[in-house]
Amino acid sequence: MYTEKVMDHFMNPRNVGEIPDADGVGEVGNPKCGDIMKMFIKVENDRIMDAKFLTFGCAAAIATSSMATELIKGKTLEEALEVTNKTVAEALDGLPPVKMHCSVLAEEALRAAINDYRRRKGLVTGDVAPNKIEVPDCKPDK
Amino acid sequence: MYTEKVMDHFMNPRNVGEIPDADGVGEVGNPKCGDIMKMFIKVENDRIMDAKFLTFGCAAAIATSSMATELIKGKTLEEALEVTNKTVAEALDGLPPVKMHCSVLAEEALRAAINDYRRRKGLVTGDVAPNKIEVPDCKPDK
Amino acid sequence: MDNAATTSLKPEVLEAMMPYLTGKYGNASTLYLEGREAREAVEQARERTARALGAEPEEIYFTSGGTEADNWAIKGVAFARREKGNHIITSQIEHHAVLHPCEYLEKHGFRVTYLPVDSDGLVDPGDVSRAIEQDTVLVSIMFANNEIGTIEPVAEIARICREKGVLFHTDAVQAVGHVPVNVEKLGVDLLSLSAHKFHGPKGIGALYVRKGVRLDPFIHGGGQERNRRAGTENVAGIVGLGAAIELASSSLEERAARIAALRDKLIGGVLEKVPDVRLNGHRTMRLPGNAHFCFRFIEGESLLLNLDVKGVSASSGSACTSGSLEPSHVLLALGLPHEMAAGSLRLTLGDDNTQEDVDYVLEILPETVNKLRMMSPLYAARRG
Amino acid sequence: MDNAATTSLKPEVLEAMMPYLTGKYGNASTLYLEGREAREAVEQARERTARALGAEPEEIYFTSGGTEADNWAIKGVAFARREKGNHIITSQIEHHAVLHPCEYLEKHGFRVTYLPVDSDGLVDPGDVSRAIEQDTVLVSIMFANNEIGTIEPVAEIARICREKGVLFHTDAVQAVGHVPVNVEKLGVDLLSLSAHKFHGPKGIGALYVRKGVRLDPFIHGGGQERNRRAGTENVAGIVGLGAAIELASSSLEERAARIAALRDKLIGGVLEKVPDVRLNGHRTMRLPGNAHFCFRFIEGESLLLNLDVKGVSASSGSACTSGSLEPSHVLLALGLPHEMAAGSLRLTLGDDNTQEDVDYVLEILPETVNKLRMMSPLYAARRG
Ligand SMILES: Cc1ncc(COP(=O)(O)O)c(C=O)c1O
Ligand SMILES: Cc1ncc(COP(=O)(O)O)c(C=O)c1O
Repeated sequence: MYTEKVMDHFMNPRNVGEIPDADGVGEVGNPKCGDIMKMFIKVENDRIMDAKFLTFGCAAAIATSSMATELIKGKTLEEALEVTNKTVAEALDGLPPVKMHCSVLAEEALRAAINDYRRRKGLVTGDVAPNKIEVPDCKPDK
Repeated sequence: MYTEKVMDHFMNPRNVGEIPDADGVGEVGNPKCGDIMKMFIKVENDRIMDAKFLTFGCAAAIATSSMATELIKGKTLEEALEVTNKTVAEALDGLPPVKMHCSVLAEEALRAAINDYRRRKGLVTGDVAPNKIEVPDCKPDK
Repeated sequence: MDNAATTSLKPEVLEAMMPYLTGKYGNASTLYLEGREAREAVEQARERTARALGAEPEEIYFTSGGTEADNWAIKGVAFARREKGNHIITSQIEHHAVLHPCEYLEKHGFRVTYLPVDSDGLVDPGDVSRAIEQDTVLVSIMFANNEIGTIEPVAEIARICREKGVLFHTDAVQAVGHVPVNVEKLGVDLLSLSAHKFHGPKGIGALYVRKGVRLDPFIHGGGQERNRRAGTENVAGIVGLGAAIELASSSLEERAARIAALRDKLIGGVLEKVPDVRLNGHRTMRLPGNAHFCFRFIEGESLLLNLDVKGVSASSGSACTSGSLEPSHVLLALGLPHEMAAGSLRLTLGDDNTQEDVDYVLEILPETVNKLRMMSPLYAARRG
Repeated sequence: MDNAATTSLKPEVLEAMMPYLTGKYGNASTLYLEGREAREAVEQARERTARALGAEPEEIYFTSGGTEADNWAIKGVAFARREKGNHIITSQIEHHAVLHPCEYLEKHGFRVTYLPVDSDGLVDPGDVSRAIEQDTVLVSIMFANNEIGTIEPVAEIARICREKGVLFHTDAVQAVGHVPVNVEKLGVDLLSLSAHKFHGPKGIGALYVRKGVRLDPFIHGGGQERNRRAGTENVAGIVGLGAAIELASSSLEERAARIAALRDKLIGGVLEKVPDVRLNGHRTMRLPGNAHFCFRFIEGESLLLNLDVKGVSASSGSACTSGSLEPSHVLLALGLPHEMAAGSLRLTLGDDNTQEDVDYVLEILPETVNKLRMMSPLYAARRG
């Protein structure tokens, strides 16, 4: 059901943990849906120098969190915003259709963290880009 | 499904045929029901000296015809009238439940033949005991 | 010679099933290793089945047999389209697995038209066209009849239904594995099949449901078969179905031609050697293996049992009703009188049958018929 | 350790089935030799099943599994007794094979009461009694729950139903072969079972129907199963069911006691070694093999898959819904919050499990739980 890459990132997730002095923190999901993802980023000169995550969720949620943090490390914020759920899923050699929504979660967490950073910097207002997004539909896409 | 005795009387039926100068002939059944039995008896001094049958029907119908003719040969008419469908079925070591109605047919054919004999002798009137009985319900007893 | 009732499991099929009867016993709906192995085996069988029918794998749903597939197709479409209409069209010669669900629906407020057939057992596509009304939601006409072997003009009926916007189901239980069946070429919307009719295991079948066709689930419960047919998958059975349909599809045409030649020899021989006999079913539009006769003046079960003692398996009426005295509804629909319908015999040839088998039947059948006729009061009356 | 999802086919059972997968391939409804052999095998299996349940052979009907048996019992009784009433009572923790047929009936004009359970998953017989109304036609309460293992007070509920003249069905799919089940002592009217839960084959089950209980057929067609369940009999499957139920019934109590001791060790060990854990299901009124926990702060699938990699099969929620994110309806019915229900793990022990298996789980489970907790934002938040 899961690719080898997914299993690898699930069993040996990269970048697990919190960044206490993070520059941006994004949290998405809802425990009712079985998934919560929290992403921490450290930003220097508009570039993501470090990223960590905490995830409550299934194997796909953990693997996509791990892969997403790997993908954005070293990227500028602009570049990081181009990382979509598809990019993450592809980097994992694919996800089962019923698990595709988990990769959306990773994309949302990433955006939320970047928005949080921008909000802290006064680049956007809190209303426009909350750092906590409740993913509305948590049913598998079937 | 059938006992050895049934199979024997079915594969090697005794007393098949017509008695051209029969003293009594009984015919029962209905081709719509899949069974017709015709029984011929030769009577001397109230005793059945010979019996033959023709049967259109299933294995059970043929075997009960065969057994019924065997059972009545040599019996007085009174004794023959005591031969019931149960007697015939038991003599065959039993019949499957869905085939019990075939043994009723044999009993009816025998009675019809005896009645025919008595009618010819003027002992009963045709109305009371027809020699041709249409068995009304030809469905298996299930 | 009763291959239409059931067939032997091919050794290759059993071999394919064995792993799922021994080590690989996982539940195909669980996540861990054994479960995934089982799931992959089920999906492979689905692909094989789809390929054999010219369908997509997502259009194949496994069931517990042909009967369940027929029940599901008919009740499932009827209840799903109830608001559109409550009229169903079928034929008088369908298998009970179609007729009885239709009768059940009649008790639940549906109207069913049972189309007649001609003396060869053919449904007239014109009759189908004329019977379709505003409120018709389903037409179900069998691909090939299980008793008399007649193959119905299914493609033409499917075309008519498509034009009129009515769903079309065909019970292809007797056809699949014996004659080419391609759902695209036929244009059918739903199709039933059963593995034990083509050397697969008993108790497993499938329903083809064209993409986009709505039907209610029939067996409700867990989410198996993409939420359309609940119940822990019969993995070994499904794998057996997949292996059997693949085997049956390979060199189908040559095999069918060989069997049809045997059948023609059998039919020709019986018609030549036995007087007062009727061939039932269409002379050429019939299943390659099917030979079906009515022998006048005698009754089928006694003929059957005589043949059995001599080593020939056969059937009288349909297998399901043997042992009952009701004459076959199929033979009555052909217009045969009861006593003639009672004297029916079906011989169905399969891959295992040879020229010698046919010769043997042609040797013993005439004398057996004659023996029973000599006991028959109807025959005596006829001789006068 | 997922014996509740399915079990391996016992070699003795496969051996009993083999003749019907090879030489003896007859259709049990045909008259000739192979057919009669098949019929006898089916009837012997029926007798074995009846004996195991304390029933009469005529009260046993074979189906394609537990799901079909549940569907048939519920829809069959509901439609047969419709003129008497349209109210059905069941519980919130039934298997989907019971719940979904009930929901289907609601769409067809029936009223269904879904009784709550206490925090151990027990149905209160008093609730059943109070819920029965003038128009109640059926009560269906499961014998033992497939997730949390709780055994319901079925005998008491059956007594209440009998007194009030309402039919009582129990889904005993998880119980048969694992704890003694006697339909006479219980006083139930209908009972479902499934072979693959007690080392029999998949795709075969049975419904016990007490003599005199009227229910509509569910799968209509040929006259099989005394006109109550159509379809060519899955002879090998039926024989397998018969062999498996006979095996499972022998020394049932000793085997259950051994497994219950392992279970108690497992439960005790987990509760001792892992903080923030809840045992689900009743402490003593539970299936011998069932251990079911909720681990706070983590999610079940990821726990399950970690264990799988380490060689331990388990289940989270019920097997049918694994892979979906909906939390189990059973755990929600116990009153657990969603995020707690998400962290569930079911370990089910069977004949093949040993002390060593339990020790191994007790060794790896605590560290696996801990690893996942270290990744969990909920756990981080709780540590503050
Ligand atoms: C035409 C036809 N339809 C349906 C069935 C029922 O299939 P199954 O026996 O697999 O239930 C049969 C055979 O029994 C059949 O010949
Ligand atoms: C309690 C219960 N009922 C019904 C079923 C369904 O049985 P089957 O899988 O044989 O259809 C199961 C298992 O899947 C079960 O555990």
